[in-house]
Amino acid sequence: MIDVVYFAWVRERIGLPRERIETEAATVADLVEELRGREERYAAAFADTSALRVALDQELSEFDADLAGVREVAFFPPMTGG
Amino acid sequence: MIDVVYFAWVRERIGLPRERIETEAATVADLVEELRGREERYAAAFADTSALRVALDQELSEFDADLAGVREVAFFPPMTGG
Amino acid sequence: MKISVQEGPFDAGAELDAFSHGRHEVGAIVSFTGIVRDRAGGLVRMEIEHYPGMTEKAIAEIAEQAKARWQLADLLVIHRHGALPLGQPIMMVATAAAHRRAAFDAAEYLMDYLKSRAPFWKKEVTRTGEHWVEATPEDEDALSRW
Amino acid sequence: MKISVQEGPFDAGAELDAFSHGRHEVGAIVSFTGIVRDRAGGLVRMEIEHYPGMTEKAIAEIAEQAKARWQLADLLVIHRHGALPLGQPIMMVATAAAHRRAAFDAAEYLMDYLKSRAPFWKKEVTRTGEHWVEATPEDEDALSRW
Repeated sequence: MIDVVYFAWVRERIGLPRERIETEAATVADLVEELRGREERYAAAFADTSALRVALDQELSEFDADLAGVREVAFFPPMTGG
Repeated sequence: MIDVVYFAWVRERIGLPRERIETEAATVADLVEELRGREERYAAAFADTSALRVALDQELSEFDADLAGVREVAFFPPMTGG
Repeated sequence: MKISVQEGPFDAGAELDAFSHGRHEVGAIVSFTGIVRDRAGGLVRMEIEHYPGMTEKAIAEIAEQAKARWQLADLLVIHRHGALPLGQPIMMVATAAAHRRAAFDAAEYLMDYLKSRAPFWKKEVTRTGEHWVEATPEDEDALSRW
Repeated sequence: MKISVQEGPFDAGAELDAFSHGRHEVGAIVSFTGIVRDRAGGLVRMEIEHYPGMTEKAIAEIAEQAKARWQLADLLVIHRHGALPLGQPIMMVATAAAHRRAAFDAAEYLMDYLKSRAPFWKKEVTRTGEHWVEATPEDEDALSRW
């Protein structure tokens, strides 16, 4: 079980801010592949991962990173603070 | 007749902030030469003009500048504002 | 070191005064205030979303790096989230250092990193619609200075 | 554009608030405050001499150049003279621009030029004596950036 959270237009496209997912995915990329296969709104949100950023347990990470031991995965567009 | 004003340690060495001088000096350098010849305190203040700056009618200038038409000459060390 | 991620407004002048008060060891204080601006025309408000938990951690990390690198006597970061009307302060940083160059550089560093590495997202709501502000290549390029 | 050469104190926070108030056209405001610092130890006060008349003209010229070069919406320069105790603000600049880079660069430019081209001289009065602060080669080198 892993918590997956979404922000900004990723959240809007998928239609929810957070969900708990039962997954066997080994890496972030595997998880993205799995989510893409679920429904059209996921496919739309994850169409181009180069436009996305990922954080694992609230630390910026990469799409090829391992999910072992991770409790929270976050997907969002590049930040625009400041 | 020309007004000559002094600031910071130039003022302190010469011992006065401002004086009116009757001079035939054509350039700032000529004026400095004339002042140096007056008294020891002027010689001390103008010993090294590379350590000094000059302004003519309140605009930064150079020691080889012409004094024609100038009403006020100011001598001071490099600025240290800010 | 004060770091605040908050929904409510703040008073930049009062923050600057509190930050500067009683400093005998520093010669230079720099502040930056970011304000909601009408970039395209017709802006009604700005909405700022963030990632509670990660935001505070990311800012603390950026702040610690700036503090160590420029030997800052102190620094301040305030960043708002939620709905902000035109002309309102979005965020503020302040730095205190012995010399002006360190204070300026550290403040610019904080801004560059907050912009691209702290999890905030801005949405502009205009009279004709709404859209997410996009990060620009310049935002990312700014980091290469450091 | 506010330029003030004054003997009395000023409140940097109140100045920043007044400067920032009601701005809808700018996204970025940068301020710098210079504070009397005890560099060597034993400082009693700082005395700042200036050249009345030339000071105002020199600052106005520097300010106009910064305003034009970075298309500033506004700027502020306050510089004190006379005797200033430890910890007191000596001077302040503020800049308002559409983007943060312009606001930062213009503020640094103002500081670099005020330091070496506006006719102010600082004397440090310490418990053991007094001496004029000397300009450093770095002060002059700073101008070559622009």
